[in-house]
Amino acid sequence: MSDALSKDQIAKLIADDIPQGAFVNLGIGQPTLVADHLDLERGVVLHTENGMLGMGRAAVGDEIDEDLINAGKIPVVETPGASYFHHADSFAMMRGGHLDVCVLGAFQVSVRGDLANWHTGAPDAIPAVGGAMDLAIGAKDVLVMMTLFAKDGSSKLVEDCTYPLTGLACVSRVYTDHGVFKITDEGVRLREAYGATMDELRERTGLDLLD
Amino acid sequence: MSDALSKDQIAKLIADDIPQGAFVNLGIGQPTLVADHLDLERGVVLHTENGMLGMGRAAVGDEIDEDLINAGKIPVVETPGASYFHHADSFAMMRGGHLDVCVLGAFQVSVRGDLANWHTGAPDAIPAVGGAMDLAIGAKDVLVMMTLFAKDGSSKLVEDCTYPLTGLACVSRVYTDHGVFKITDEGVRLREAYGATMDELRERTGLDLLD
Amino acid sequence: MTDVLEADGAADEAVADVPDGATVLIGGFGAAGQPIELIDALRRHGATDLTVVNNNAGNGDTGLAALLKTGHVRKIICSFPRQSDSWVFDDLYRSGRIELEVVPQGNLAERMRAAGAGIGAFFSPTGVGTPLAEGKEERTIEGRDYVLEYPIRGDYALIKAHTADRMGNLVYRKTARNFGPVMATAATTTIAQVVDVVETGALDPENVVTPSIFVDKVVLL
Amino acid sequence: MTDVLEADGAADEAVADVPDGATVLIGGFGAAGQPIELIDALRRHGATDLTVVNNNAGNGDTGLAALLKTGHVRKIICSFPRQSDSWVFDDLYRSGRIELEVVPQGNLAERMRAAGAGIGAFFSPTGVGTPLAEGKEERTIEGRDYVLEYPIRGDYALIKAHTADRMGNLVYRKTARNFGPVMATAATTTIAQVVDVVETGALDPENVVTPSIFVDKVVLL
Repeated sequence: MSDALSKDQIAKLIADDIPQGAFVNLGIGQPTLVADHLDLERGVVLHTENGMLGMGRAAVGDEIDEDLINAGKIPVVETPGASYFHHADSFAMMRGGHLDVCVLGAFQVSVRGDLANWHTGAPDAIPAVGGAMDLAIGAKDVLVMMTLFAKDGSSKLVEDCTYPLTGLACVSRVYTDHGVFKITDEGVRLREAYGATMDELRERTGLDLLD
Repeated sequence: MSDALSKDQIAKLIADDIPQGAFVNLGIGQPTLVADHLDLERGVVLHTENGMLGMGRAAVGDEIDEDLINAGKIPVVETPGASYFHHADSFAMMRGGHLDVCVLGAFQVSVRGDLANWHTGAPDAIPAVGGAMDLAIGAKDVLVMMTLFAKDGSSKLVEDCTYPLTGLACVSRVYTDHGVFKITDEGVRLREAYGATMDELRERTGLDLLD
Repeated sequence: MTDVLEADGAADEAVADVPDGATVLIGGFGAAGQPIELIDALRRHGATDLTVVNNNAGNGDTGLAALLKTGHVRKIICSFPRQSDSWVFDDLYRSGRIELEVVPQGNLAERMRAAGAGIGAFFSPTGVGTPLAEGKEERTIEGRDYVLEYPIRGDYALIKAHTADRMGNLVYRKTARNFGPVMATAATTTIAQVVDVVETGALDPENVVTPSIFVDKVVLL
Repeated sequence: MTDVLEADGAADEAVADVPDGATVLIGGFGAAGQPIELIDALRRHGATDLTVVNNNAGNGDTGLAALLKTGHVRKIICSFPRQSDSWVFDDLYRSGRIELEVVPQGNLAERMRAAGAGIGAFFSPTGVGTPLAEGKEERTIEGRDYVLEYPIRGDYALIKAHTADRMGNLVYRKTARNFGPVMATAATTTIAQVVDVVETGALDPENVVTPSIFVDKVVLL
């Protein structure tokens, strides 16, 4: 049995599944690690929802320009063939289904692909959604990158989300430290397990995972 | 009593009512005559709905460029400070009420400012609307330029339009060879008569014109 | 990923997979921005039962008019079919051989924009109280009347731009821009004919009008 | 007609007529495109009972945060109020001294676009089935679910562009473009601060991002 995957290994796995030439949005946080494994000069084109296609890596030193940032407000560089556009055009691009892939973090994903990633549901939390709901419905393939289990050991892949929803039936694949899961009409199919057996994952998630 | 106005005189009258700095769309046909009386270099800015602000006069000789035409498909020139944009942005500009003035021709205008200018209602006519309905609702002031009477002598300023409508309650002033009419909540007010007395106009239009 | 086609017959190659029954958005306003070589290629290709979306319904005997004349266009959606030289369309229409949907020009543009932007439907201020709103849902919002309009999606868009880079970013020229940028967003497959192709990086990112994500094939003519 | 204000105190002069109770759209995403001098001028101006529309709800103690701290903002409409350094807003919100409407970022942009484009309302794919759609009209169109969203109009828009010409045409710089072009269309009065003013005719008409029709005042800073 292989080991459970590190964040970086999950990111590599996702990057390997993204076809050359794809237009991709990487959500804030862990999904940005995927960029380290993509060819941003000639292959994959990154979209950042604050108004750019062709986003490059994080800027360093003299490259830092406060007018050139990504959705996480990190300074970045531009790649050849980049373009800038305003927010309404940028979100129209997302909402119109033009992005090939979007990679998002999650608190929970349901077996039907419902996504919860914007709000813990804590009664005193100040709600803040940003572009999460637009991203959830805004790509041909919405991939989730997360640990399979929460700190309390509970599965984040669930029958029904208990956290407030970000989008309904929007996730197509879930990449975790313990396995890659495909959301299908028949149910959740485990593509590969890491650091656990299929049966162990069935038991710990409490889900009828398909082979 | 002054003479009835020529088309060119009507155009001059309209131009004189357009304030410096206004953004203006001139409809196809007679309204284009208004441009001859406007200062397009430093004063009024013309919009053409096929995607330009800062349209200039008709192009002549070597200036003719098939990529630079107005909504009537006539080659034009560009003025300093011009800008180009696509059709959705152009019509958003109109429909959002950003134009100050639009000047249109008409078959009929009703006393409530309803406009009929796109379709004769003839049963065998092929319907064609273009931007007429967008222009009708697309400016702060919609001015109509027309002869007051049709060839058969009937008034084109009417109680109710009998031609198919272009827009409801959208016209603010009607400029004709025989007078300038303001559409108000109280009724149609004659601003000035040409080549006819107020009483003659009341009789020939059959309308209770206000003084 | 955008294919750049430059060889002889590139226009024919670009449209070779347009199936019968497709909805094809065709750019241009008058001659400006009309992708005439792509239209000619589509005519030669011979797909039938097409729905065509264009501002007009063809002029003279060339371009869109020639395509209509083949009888391969089942329906046209446009704002202004009747022109002094639209005899091909006029004849087809009067003899009942083509279906016509007349749409106010702003609704035409906005309905394609909605298709490209994932909008399900929108309340438009244009056409209220007119014959073109008959049978459509109306609603008064904050004292103003609107009519509900639905997206117009294309299977293909054939457009003309001025310059493309090798990634498929496009810039246009003057009023030839017209419907191109909107149609590019509204079609599953967008084919742009251009007069110039430059290396990736040669277009200023600030000035790109149609980002490469909306462009599937570039045909250099 | 666009006024170009260049003298000392131009920012203060530009916002001097913002009345109490106004809705003010404020551009920027992070520091990029934030019209900080106009925000400061609005704070000094002292209009009260404001509704502010911005992507966020202020950072640190400057700019929008400083404006909020005056207590003159009754309500904020934004997509992402909670940030590591949004303590001014957090405190106002938790103590019930500011009203919050959280809007998904794409709906925020599209609702302002709708205001500028004369759209009465639109069916959005974003937010369906989530707490942010509660109480809103939903509809299924061609098998997809949508929620009905209404325009957000501003009395004023305060934005930051890079260069203006003397007519008020604007170009932006990189991702600082963000909400500026949309907000410019959605407000009755748009005030743009810029770092450069050039003569009319010096901007290429192909590259103008915000045409002068949307700009009422330019403030050179």
